Amino acid sequence: MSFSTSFWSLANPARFMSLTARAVPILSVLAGVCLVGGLVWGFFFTPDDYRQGSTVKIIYLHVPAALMAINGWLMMLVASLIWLVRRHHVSALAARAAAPVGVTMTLIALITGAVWGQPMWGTFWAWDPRLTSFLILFLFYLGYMALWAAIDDPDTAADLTSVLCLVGSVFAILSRYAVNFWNQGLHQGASLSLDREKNVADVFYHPLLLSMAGFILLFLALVLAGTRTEIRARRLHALRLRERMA
Amino acid sequence: MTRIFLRDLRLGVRAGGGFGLGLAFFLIVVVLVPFGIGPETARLGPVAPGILWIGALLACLLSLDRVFALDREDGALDLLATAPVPLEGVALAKAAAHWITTGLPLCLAAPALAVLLALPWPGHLWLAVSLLAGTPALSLIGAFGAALTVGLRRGGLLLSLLVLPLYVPTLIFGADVARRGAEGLSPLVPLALLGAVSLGCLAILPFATSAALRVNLR
Amino acid sequence: MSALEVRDLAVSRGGVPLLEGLSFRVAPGDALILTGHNGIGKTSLLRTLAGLQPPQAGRVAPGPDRIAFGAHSDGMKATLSVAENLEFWAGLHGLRGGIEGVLEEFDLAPLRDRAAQHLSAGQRRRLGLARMGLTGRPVWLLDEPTVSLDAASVGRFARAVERHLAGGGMAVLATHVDLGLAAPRLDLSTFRAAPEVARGDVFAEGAVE
Amino acid sequence: MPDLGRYALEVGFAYAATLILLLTLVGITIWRGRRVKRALQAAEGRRHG
Repeated sequence: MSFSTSFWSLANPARFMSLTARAVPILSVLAGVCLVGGLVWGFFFTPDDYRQGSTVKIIYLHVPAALMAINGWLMMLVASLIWLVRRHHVSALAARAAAPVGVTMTLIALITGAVWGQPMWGTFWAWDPRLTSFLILFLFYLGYMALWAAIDDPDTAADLTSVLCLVGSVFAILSRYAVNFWNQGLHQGASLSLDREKNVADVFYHPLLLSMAGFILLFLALVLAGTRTEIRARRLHALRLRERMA
Repeated sequence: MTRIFLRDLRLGVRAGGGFGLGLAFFLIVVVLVPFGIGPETARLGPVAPGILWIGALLACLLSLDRVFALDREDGALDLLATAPVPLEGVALAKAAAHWITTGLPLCLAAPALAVLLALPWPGHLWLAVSLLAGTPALSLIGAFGAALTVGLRRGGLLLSLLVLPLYVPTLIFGADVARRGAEGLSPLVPLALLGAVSLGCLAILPFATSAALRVNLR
Repeated sequence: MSALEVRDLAVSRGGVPLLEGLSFRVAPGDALILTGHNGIGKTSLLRTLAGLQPPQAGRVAPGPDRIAFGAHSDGMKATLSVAENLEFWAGLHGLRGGIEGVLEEFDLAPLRDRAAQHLSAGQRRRLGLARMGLTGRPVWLLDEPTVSLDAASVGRFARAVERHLAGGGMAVLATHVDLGLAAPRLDLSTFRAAPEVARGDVFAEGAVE
Repeated sequence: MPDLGRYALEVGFAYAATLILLLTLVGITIWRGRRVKRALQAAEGRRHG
């Protein structure tokens, strides 16, 4: 009850601004600590893998970025649904703010994946199903952001991008299966799973967890900060429209 | 609904309707490909299914921005929205008309053009079948993209950016049907998946399209 | 046939309130002429009445299925003939009687096989109006119907509207031109929403922080 | 510095690229946030002042 009331009270822009004013700096500091801690630990104080050599260190970037690339889209999907069903403006603006963060995460996952692929597969780019899926996800992000940018009226833009996000999600999942069908793949699926028992030794696992926490916190901080900016921009838009009217 | 469909067909084949443009574009793409990759049959044959599918897909894309934009410009879209027909039906009828004027001619022309690209024999048949099963999905997805961008003055480029990623599954399954057909393998599995994509698009996209149209009319 | 009733309507465009507290009634056989300077919200009001955009407040009766909307642009296809254009809309509205009556009524019979792109501006306007007749709907909403018409065409247009009214129809016209119709005028500028009014946009209500 | 062996270039590049991208994202977020905040303050000032 108390969670649900406090969650939906975020739908009021002024309430959202006052509730998140303190959260952004706290999250930013936590994100910085976790990120620096996880990456320094991973980069300097973990041994090389006997098979992959030092390239195993890329795991601390690639896996968390890939995780947040997908979670970013999921967050956009949920926020779009909330906007379409309950018409909370903050939700639509949060979806808009998540897109640039998500697209950066996707790009990081792609670049680190390609660099990792070079020593592993002998080529920078392989049309591996997972990598290909991320490339498609990248294109979805670009289309979504371009649609936001192209439409003047903010509510129209929110409606249309939400519909695109819904339809895009269905097609993103479909593409994932289609791509799997199309090429069985080189990716060692196992080494990327979070199932610690099987694949990732403890020495790699703990810094990876810390780095993941850092990416998650960074994502939250950036999305909240971005949403605050979008709310201000939206208020600015409303004020300017009325100035023009008067 | 049938009336909208028939009217769009009639508009499509009248002067200035753009009928045949997609087909001509498809022909040119197919003619240009050997200049790019060389004339040897051994080299053209393996890539022919993919090239033909991509050519058909781009030819489809070419005429998409007309689907709703023309009706929006002359006010017909407002009148259709106030007429006693569901907007979902309007969306479906327009996608169907787009398919008849663009997709169907491509299906019929593709086996003939496949000869130019040295597609091995049984591939011609499967290419036509795969296009027949897949181009409805292209038209339905395209109509959705056209509905999203109908309010924008220069929406053409954005339309491509939105629609092309959505075309990925259709392209993968469609080209795979044609490829397996050409290699003498059974193409039934990708064909079933391709049909499922088209039917799924038929089931959900008219609703998304009409939702987007309604927002843009507001 | 019931009257057109508008109660406490608030109209906005793109989140900006234009009109508010608007109420009027048009009885069968009557017309109403909306006046007001450009940008006051005449078109937005008509689109709201037609059900194309939701009202910010208030209600409109009857529903959009009794209302025919005639915008600046008439939705007629340039490459189709007059008869083809009209037959399409007649069929869409489920009118069985055929288009002959309407062709006669609007002096379009001699032009029936001419493509719409070869019509003069006046003929084109009559074509758009003939479509209104085909909808079989009692309430006509007309947005600047006499733009680009000469005096003779304006007269013919006014007579067509009068015939519709004589048959128990209703009409709401947004226009600057005196049509010679015996109809009350409604000056929309008295219903202009104050820019400070925040209705329709939560972000205009108050500072966000 | 840890010895990265024969993959030093690849690993270094991955870390460098990621850090540059993240810092750019953070920078753009802060820059745009400040710009919009200033513009809004100016607009609110015009409204009340």
